[in-house]
Amino acid sequence: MLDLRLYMAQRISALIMAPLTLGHIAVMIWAVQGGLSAGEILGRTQGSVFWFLFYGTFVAAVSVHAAIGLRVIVYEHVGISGKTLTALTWAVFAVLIAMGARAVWAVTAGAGGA
Amino acid sequence: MRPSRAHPLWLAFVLHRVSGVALALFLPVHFWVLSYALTQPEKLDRFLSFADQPLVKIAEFGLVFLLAVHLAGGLRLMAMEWLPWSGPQKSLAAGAVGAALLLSGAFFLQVISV
Amino acid sequence: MSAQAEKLDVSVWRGDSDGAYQTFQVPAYESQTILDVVSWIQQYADPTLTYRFACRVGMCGSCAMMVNGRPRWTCRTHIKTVVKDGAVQIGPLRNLPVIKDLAADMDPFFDKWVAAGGVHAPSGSRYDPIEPVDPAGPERTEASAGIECINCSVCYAACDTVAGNADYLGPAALQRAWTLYNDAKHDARESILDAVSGTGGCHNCHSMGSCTVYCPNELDPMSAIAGLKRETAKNFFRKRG
Amino acid sequence: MTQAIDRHETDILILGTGGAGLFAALHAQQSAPPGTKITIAVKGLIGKCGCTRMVQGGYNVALGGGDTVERHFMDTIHGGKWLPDQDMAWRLCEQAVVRITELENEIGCFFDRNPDGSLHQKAFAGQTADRTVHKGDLTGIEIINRLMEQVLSRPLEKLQEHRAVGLIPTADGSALAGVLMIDMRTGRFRFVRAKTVLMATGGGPTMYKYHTPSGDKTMDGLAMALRAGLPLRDMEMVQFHPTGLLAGDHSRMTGTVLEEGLRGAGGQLLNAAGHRFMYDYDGLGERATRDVVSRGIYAEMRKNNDPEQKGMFISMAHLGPENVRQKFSGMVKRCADSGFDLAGGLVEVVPTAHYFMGGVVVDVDTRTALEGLYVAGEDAGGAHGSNRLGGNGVANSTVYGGIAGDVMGADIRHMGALREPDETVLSAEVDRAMRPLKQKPALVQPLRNQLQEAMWEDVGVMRTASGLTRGLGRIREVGAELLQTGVASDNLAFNLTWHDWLNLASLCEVSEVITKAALQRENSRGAHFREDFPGEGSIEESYFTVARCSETGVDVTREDVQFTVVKPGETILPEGEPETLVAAQ
Ligand SMILES: Cc1cc2nc3c(=O)[nH]c(=O)nc-3n(C[C@H](O)[C@H](O)[C@H](O)COP(=O)(O)OP(=O)(O)OC[C@H]3O[C@@H](n4cnc5c(N)ncnc54)[C@H](O)[C@@H]3O)c2cc1C
Ligand code: HEM
Ligand code: SF4
Ligand code: F3S
Ligand code: FES
Repeated sequence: MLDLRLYMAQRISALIMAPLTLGHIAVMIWAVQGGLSAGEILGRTQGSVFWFLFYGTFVAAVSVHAAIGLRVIVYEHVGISGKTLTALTWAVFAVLIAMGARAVWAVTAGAGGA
Repeated sequence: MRPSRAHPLWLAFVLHRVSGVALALFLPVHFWVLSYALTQPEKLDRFLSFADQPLVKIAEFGLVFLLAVHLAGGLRLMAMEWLPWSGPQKSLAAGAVGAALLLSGAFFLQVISV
Repeated sequence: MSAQAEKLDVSVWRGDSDGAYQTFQVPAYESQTILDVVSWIQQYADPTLTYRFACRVGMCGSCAMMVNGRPRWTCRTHIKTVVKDGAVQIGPLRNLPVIKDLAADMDPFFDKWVAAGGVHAPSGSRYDPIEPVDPAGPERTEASAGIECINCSVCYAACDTVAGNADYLGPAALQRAWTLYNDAKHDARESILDAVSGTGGCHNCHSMGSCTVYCPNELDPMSAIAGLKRETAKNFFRKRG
Repeated sequence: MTQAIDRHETDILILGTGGAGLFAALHAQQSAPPGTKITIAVKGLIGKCGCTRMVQGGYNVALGGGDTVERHFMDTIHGGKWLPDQDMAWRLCEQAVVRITELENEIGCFFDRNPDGSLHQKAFAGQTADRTVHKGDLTGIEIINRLMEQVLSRPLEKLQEHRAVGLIPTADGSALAGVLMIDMRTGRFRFVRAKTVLMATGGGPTMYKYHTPSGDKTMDGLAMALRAGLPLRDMEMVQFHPTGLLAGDHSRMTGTVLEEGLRGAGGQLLNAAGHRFMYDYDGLGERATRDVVSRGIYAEMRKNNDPEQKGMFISMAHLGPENVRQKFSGMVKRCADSGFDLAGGLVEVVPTAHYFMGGVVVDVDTRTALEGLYVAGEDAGGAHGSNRLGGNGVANSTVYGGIAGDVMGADIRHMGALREPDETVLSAEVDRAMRPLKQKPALVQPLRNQLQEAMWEDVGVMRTASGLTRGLGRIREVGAELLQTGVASDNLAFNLTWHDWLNLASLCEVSEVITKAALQRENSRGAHFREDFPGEGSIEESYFTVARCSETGVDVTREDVQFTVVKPGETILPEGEPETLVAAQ
């Protein structure tokens, strides 16, 4: 259930995520060294355009990526196809992007300078 | 009837699929936790201190590990598909990335357990 | 030799897709292939057993079956390599409709072969001279890598993607498409990329590699499919760029 | 019990999907008027059965570099010991040039190349030029796979796993009305009427204990032609390949070919005592021609007389096992799969029935004596005479298959309506095929073994009048017992045992003709060797045998060979041409 378009979307989103994921892990490692607290995390990220774009891009990419990934698995193992499958793909995408956007907003909006 | 398919490439595929699904299930949870930052920062704190417990640490490590495995697997796959390398080079590259990520995962675990 | 007295417990699939396994005792011999065992059952124990073979030497690709759950060519597999505790289980090829007993309907396999663009389109006629081809050139080398496919469908049966995705063209057909894509004589090379880019196309392959691992001719459809993915991806950017 | 017959109609019907059948389908599609319906029916799956697929060595064609069609022709005549129909042999050599170009340019075959990019050609035994085009040692797979794709992708009607059982003429017997078949998957009869029918079922001497052809080939075509009253020629000419694998009576691997190249590269043939015996028979040792080596091995086996150890041994180890493994990787793997070590050990070999030179009498356009019936490929007689050169088999089937397609496509233009069948013949053929279903079920395989033993012992590599006469009796015994042997009729769908019965019936019918023709030829030529007539007889007065069904059974007569292109003792090569262009080894 993958044509070239979906395939490219999945691969490109993966390529985008790869450095972001590595970056995120690095930040986490660095962050925990000082002991993790909400304030600290938020202090670093809130109001930062950079982190907004960083996590915003990740959320957009992962929503596309995981939606397509799950679509394939659902098709191959559950046998759902056609319109239902497309609807399901979009639903997964929508849930992920909505929840992700909320999280990004929570983490990066608010006080503080860039 | 299930053919016996336990060869390395097939196992790599299964690992990649399982880690992909696990990540896709974890991600909304992760987003949900983060979005508490918006309205109830204290809950995030409580969660993060909860995250200090060993069991949760192991779970956290598991997720980083999954991410590392999935990332390595994904990069291996894309290298194989797109780079005009010969067979042994591909597995070597995959091995290298995998090793690097396992290392960083282990490192991460060490750091958070300080 | 005492082998004559030995017996093998051979269970073979009976009926169509709703069938069941039935066990026969088959005398063991020194040089005996799986096909020989199946033939013995039909010739001496149950005349109604159905199976398919032609060449007996691994050239025609009509004798493939599932042996202990693994797809194999049966005429070239010595029974000793598959017997476990004196028993072996033989079923019809996976991922294809069962006609009867051990004979599968191979039409879907070949329909997909054609659908993948696996047919040579002439760029010259019988009255043109034969063009020179550098046997060691990169294109010919790439094209030749998959040319010895006997369309036995072992790879098709081994692939889990085929099992889950009825539209998926499968490893052998895509490998053939890759060969033609690299064949300088083929006149429809660009249209191959379109043929393998649809919903059942090469992008469905998860590189799980069972095709390459089980191909009895040691071919490598997985890498051929990767080649198609690479070229279609390049083309994707080219078209947009 | 009676069975309803499905009635089916088409314009052009092709039986068999070897080189001949597939080429005929493609050419018929090119030459027939638009709207012509073409049907291809085959006992197995399209392109996956028959012997063209099993071609290893390659395809003979003169493509210059000193080689000429004339030289190819002269080699073919010499190889066939002056018995070939010269017009057919000429057309074969001439058209092979077009056909190989078609295979390369239109069908898309990959053939091996020289470093300069031209086609690589090598010389088989009996050739005076490097002539054989090939794809490694898997030439047939390449040719058939490419043809198969072409056929599969065209809008032709495909009747797979349909077995032809009888040619049904019109009531007046002047023309063919159609072909009776069994849809093997359902077990139902299907009568297909057609304006033209190509029979390309590929002969196949599988009535011998050791044989190379694919399992689906059982002389059905020649048996049908015989019953339809058509003349068959050169029926005594069975080519044996000297080195078939001997893996025991219970294995289908037994009889399969160990390639010629093994002997060419220096492989030695040893008897049980370890003696290299071929030099006792011929100065060329193992490198002598197929018939000579086959007879050497056969004679040695007869001397041996040890029931436990039947064959002779081929030994390659002295050439260095690693070297052998590399050079003959396919063969080494194949032997290893059935448990033999070709590179380092000894592999037991026997002469094995390989190719059938005899066949239906046809003209150079593949037409037969029966209007509407065409025959091409191994089913047709004449092109090879008493011996087929390695590499001329696939050339023959592809050349004449293509011609048949062209001719049928043209002939159909002046054939108005489909012909009405002789219903009595039709129902007689149905009854014939259903006969075992009315008898008490019993095992068929032991009878097949019995026929194969008889043919091997009495009508095999070396023949005598008394042996042949004894063989005739044994064949008839098997035939008679077969008529009393039944097949359970409760499930006819894909009932292989029923088809085994029908296979054996065809083999018995044709075996009898082979034996009678062998009795009729009182000299030794090519593949036919009479110990009681070891001389080749007068070449100027060469005759070929013609067998026909009559009221009383099968009659075999002799007819004079017409030297239409070249007379014995002469050549069509220009004066001063060297005898051979192949560097001496
Ligand atoms: C192992 C081996 C190696 C060979 N190597 C060479 C070589 O190197 N060079 C060379 O020139 N020749 C070689 N030959 C000979 C060559 O294969 C044949 O001469 C040639 O291919 C015959 O072609 P064909 O089309 O007449 O028949 P085939 O290719 O044999 O096809 C016959 C077709 O008819 C079908 N059929 C049979 N009976 C029926 C029926 N009753 N109803 C419907 N369909 C039927 C069969 O299933 C098959 O599809 C070799 C043969 C063998 C066995
Ligand atoms: C971090 C970088 C990532 C990379 C490089 C990556 C790469 C890939 C690739 C190449 C595939 C295709 C696999 C195939 O066709 O078999 C894939 C599939 C998948 N990915 Fe990712 N991915 C990444 C992150 C993620 C994340 C964060 C998630 C979870 C939300 C995820 C979920 C999935 C899922 C569910 C699949 C489908 C698996 C399958 O088809 O078997 N991926 N990934
Ligand atoms: S690629 Fe290998 S396994 Fe697949 S059909 Fe071809 S020969 Fe068989
Ligand atoms: S097994 Fe199937 S998933 Fe791809 S690599 Fe081979 S086609
Ligand atoms: S019978 Fe032809 S490949 Fe096995």
